[in-house]
Amino acid sequence: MILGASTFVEGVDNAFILILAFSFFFLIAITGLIIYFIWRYNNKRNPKATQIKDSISLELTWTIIPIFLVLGMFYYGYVGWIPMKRPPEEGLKVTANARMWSFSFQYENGRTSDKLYVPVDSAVIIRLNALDVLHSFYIPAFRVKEDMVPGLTNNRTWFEATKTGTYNLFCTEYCGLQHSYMLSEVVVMEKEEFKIWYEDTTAVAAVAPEGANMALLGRQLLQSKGCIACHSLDGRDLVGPTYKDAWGTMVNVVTDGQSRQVTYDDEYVIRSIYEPDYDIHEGYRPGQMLSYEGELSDQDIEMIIEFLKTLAP
Amino acid sequence: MSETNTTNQHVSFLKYQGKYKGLLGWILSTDHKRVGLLYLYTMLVFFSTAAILGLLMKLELIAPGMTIMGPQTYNAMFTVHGIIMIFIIVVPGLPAVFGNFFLPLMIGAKDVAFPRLNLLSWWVYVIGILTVLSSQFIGGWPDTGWTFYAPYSFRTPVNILPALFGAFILGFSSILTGINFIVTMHRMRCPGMTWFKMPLFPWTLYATAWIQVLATPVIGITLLLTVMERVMGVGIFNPAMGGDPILYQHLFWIYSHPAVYIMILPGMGVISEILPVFSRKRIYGYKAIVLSSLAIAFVGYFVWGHHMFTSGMSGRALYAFSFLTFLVAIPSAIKVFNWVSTMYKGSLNLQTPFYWAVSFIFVFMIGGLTGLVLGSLATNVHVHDTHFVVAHFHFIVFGGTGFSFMAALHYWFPKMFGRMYDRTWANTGWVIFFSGFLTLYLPMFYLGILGMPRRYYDYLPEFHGGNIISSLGAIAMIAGILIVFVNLIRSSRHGEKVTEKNPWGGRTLEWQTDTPPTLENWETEPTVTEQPYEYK
Amino acid sequence: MEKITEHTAHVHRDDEGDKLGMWLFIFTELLLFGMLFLIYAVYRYKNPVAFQLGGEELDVFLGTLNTVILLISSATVAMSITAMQKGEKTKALILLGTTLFIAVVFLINKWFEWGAKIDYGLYPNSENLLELGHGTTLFFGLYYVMSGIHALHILIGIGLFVFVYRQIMVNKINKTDYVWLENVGLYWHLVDLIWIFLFPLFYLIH
Amino acid sequence: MSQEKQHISSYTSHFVVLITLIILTGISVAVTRVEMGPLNTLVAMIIAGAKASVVLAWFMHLKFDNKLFAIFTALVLVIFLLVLYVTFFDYSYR
Ligand code: HEA
Ligand code: HEA
Ligand code: HEC
Ligand code: CUA
Ligand SMILES: [Cu+2]
Repeated sequence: MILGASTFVEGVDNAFILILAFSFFFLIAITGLIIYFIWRYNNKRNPKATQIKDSISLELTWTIIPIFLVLGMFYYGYVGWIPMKRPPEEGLKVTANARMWSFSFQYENGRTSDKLYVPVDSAVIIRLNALDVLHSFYIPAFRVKEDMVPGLTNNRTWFEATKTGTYNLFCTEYCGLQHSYMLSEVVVMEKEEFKIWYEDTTAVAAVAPEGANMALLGRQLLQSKGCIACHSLDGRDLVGPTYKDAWGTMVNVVTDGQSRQVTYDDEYVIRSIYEPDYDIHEGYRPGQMLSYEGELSDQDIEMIIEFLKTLAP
Repeated sequence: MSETNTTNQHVSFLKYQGKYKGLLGWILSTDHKRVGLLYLYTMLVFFSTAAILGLLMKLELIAPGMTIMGPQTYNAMFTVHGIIMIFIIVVPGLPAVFGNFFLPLMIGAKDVAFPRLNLLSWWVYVIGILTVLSSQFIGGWPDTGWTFYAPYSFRTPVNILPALFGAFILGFSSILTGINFIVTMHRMRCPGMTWFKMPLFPWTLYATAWIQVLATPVIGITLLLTVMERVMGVGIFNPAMGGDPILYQHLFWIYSHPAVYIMILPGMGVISEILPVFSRKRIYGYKAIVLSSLAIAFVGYFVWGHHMFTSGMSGRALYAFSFLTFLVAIPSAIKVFNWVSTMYKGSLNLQTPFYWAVSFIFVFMIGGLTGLVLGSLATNVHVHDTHFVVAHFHFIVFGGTGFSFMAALHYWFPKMFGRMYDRTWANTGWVIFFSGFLTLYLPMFYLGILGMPRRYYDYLPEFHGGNIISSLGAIAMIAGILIVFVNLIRSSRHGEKVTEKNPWGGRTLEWQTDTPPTLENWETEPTVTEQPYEYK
Repeated sequence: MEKITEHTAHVHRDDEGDKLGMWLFIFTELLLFGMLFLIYAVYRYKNPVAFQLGGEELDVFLGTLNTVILLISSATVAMSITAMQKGEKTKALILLGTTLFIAVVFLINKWFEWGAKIDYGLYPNSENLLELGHGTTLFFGLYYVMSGIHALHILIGIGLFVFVYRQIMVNKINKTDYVWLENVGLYWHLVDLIWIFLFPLFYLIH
Repeated sequence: MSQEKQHISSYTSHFVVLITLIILTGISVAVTRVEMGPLNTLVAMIIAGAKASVVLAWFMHLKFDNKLFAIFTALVLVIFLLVLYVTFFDYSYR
């Protein structure tokens, strides 16, 4: 049918084709009959209708045969689906975190990324974790979809990719303003290649490489952590205040119900990221931004601040 | 009944003068026929509004990126489109308009059982609509989708209280109509009309009314709890306080799945009326059709989980729901088979209502059969929450309920207004509408199979092709609907006059009274001796 | 000749039909509360311990008292119908008045019960409650919602009783035409019926 | 007009029903003092069910009215219980 690259594809597509075949059969047969009747029995050709008595046996026939047909469809759907619910014991374990409006993936060795990197031909078990509202984890090419429900801790799904390549990963549960931009990719790699990626410790290093451009890294962090879904870099007003021309200015905030003014400086940014609901930027709603405590280190925030400085007026 | 009086005889219900004149004479009238028309006019207004929102969405989707609006506007649009279409148009739809107008006529009664309650339910309906619309002025259009899923519905910065509360009020209107109809059918059938001599449209209204009575309170309490959650923070659906968002979905669909049968059953009733009349032949399988309506209403209560196959429910619940979903398809299949058999060896009178009726069967089959794809576990996982679902329900809600609505309008039009529409224009409108419809929604199935999620303001370039075709279809369809509506509206005032009682040669009671009917419907109370649809 | 200009096309009397209508309305109420019981069942199943502890916080004595008086009020309303059927108007009015009185007493009891809880800091979204954990939050959330909606029904019932009382006074409701009284009675029994389940679920089961 | 002959319940019968209900309430309160684990819930629900049936049959007159009302009430209860049952397909196996 369409691009398929996991072990589930066969079961799903078989059920699909079976049901579609039945459907087309009934659709074409019945539509054909209707058209034939219109042609054959219209009142010019057939001025006098013949009255026909009901027949119980006929009614029973077209009740019982469809029952068997739908039972068949049910069965195929069941068979194609059951493996999805039976993840193997062994496999690569990844936690997928979803928040408005970005995914991030966390591996067992601590490595995190905003794309899902997986090895080909091996099971990947994904723990689905939503931080704020419902999201859904959907990879069309793998025929995998499962909602990410806040508060539901043991929710998981799994798959085994069969072809290398890059595939789309969508959020399919409506989650607010940027729902349609909440997408990512799955990169399926050869096993060795994946191993190298997985053990590439430079990416998890707590210390930024010497001499790297801090501001540039900060910019990348904003991208990969999904900040720019809410904070624009060009002055547009999204869910949160823009970063453009913000650094160093005075901001009106509400703290504990009191209006006050603060300077947009290191302290303010750090607090805004760790305790977003402490100061509420006037005109914005509390509860939208979640704390990034534990997700962004002080070092990361330093980089972000370096970048914000470049946007100062 | 001493109330009958000579002065009102042979004065059509459209013309008679009561205590109030002009507009007041309508909005304060408890005459079931006037109430029906009030609903019709209200729906026309809001249907057009929501259809325009639909068109704007299609224009936005004609190309990736921003075309004519931003994401917040788009999200608000599908929400308002969905709320209006579901809660204001198709749920009350056929029962409120044609049920009110024709149920008493078809069972030989003078009015519904509680005429004042009936008028009240229209008023409640209008208040509900106004409440929903007031959200524009109190905190912006809602942006949660018509499903109001927790916990987004308590987190969205937009104030969705008016929308929730409005939908809650609309539920009352629906319940009142349901109660009224059930009592009417139990108590007011004319002499000789036993249950199995009742025509099929009233039968489907009966099944529908039961769903209205037994399912609507569920959405009522669910919406109310959501309101309380937002206002007071009781925590019942809020995961941060221990609540379970999946339970919200259970409750929502415990109502909303039976609600889809509220939408379609009366439509099926209309088709069962039209086919025998235009085939000059008794309906095939009268009892089977009756029983299948009741079966749909009953089994329909227990399949709600098929909207939640990927929600994180337990596996066992999933296959139980999938199984039941397949069972509920059987009664629909029985109906289709009986309808087609009714045409066999008939003498088909090819008129506009008949065209709408057969095209109903066609689009309903596509909608229903793709429902089977959705009901099967493996395939649902792939197409859930994609445009495949959007296509399924437009085919079946718009195709099913919408087409049967149009069929009903063209069928009963002469009886309601005492005038006939221009048949050539009516048929032209139908052709354009029908082809526009297919062009609009068929590509969506394909997009869904490719994996384009629904409620997406923007999409990846690979989905572009299907969207272009679909958007063009929307424009064609609007042209078709304009022709149809302009023709009907013009004809209701200037169309050729109809005075004969029975222009189509129907056998049911509404065709035995004056055209248009008088205030009390009958000069002498009718009696019934044979089955409906007994053509000789 | 009001009748000619009357807009109501046709008004006829059908007590049986009116009662059927009332029953259908009662079904909607049953399902409305039914769904609350469903929510209760689910959360109780998920948080058995917290729900038991929550139940112990509630005052069994007040609950039992309210149950008993509500039962008595149900009996008096039923008896007032009997009185009406027998044409004993004064008796009917006294019995109805008693019901009305009891309904008010029920609300007063509720007021004190809620007041004590609220003073204690146990109300939706209160800090005390949130500290007690998810299960307890849900228990009290449900407690307030369910007994609150029930109290709302009592309030509506009081309004209906006042209305019916007046109707009896002016003989609109009389020995031959008392379906309004019957229907209000049915409504009141429904309120009682729901309390019959609320009571053990919240106050008794530990 | 369409007024059919009505069954009139006597004051005594209402009184007896009331006493029954109060006794059942007493039993229900007393039984909770006995520790029976999960059975407590069951017993409490059975007693509540009994009370409810009494109210339905006598106070609400189902026993004497048109049988249709009783049938409908039963149907509604069946639907509710089935909905509850089906919901627990999810929660019991999650
Ligand atoms: C009028 C309204 C209506 C009706 C009647 C139906 C009818 C059916 N629906 Fe549909 N449905 C909706 C309105 C409706 N639906 C809406 C609005 C949504 C989306 C809600 C949202 O998320 O916003 C939805 C979503 C929806 C889903 C969830 C999709 C998802 O989100 O993942 C499913 C899944 O099972 C489903 C299934 C069915 C089935 C099996 C039927 C069956 O009843 C169909 C029966 C009909 C036939 C089968 C065709 C006729 C028969 C024949 C041609 C004979 C041959 C057939 C056989 C041998 C079986 N529907
Ligand atoms: C009756 C139901 C109904 C009808 C008729 C329509 C009509 C249309 N719908 Fe809608 N739609 C929904 C119900 C309906 N829709 C629902 C429930 C949703 C889901 C919302 C959500 O996700 O929350 C949805 C979502 C939805 C989306 C998906 C948004 C997304 O997920 O990204 C789109 C996309 O283009 C769309 C388009 C259209 C268009 C172009 C039309 C029309 O504009 C086409 C043109 C139609 C006409 C020109 C009029 C036809 C007239 C009649 C049939 C009879 C008149 C009847 C009376 C007067 C009572 N609709
Ligand atoms: C879901 C939307 C959302 C996301 C994602 C988000 N924020 Fe915010 N942010 C907000 C909102 C809304 C505010 C304003 C309300 C407030 O002050 O808490 C805000 C405020 C801020 C502020 C204070 C700025 C000001 O002008 O007052 C900073 C700094 C900030 N966010 C940084 C970040 C960083 C860094 C990230 C990513 C790691 C991020 N935000 C992700 C919504 C978001
Ligand atoms: Cu996340 Cu949609
Ligand atoms: Cu459904």
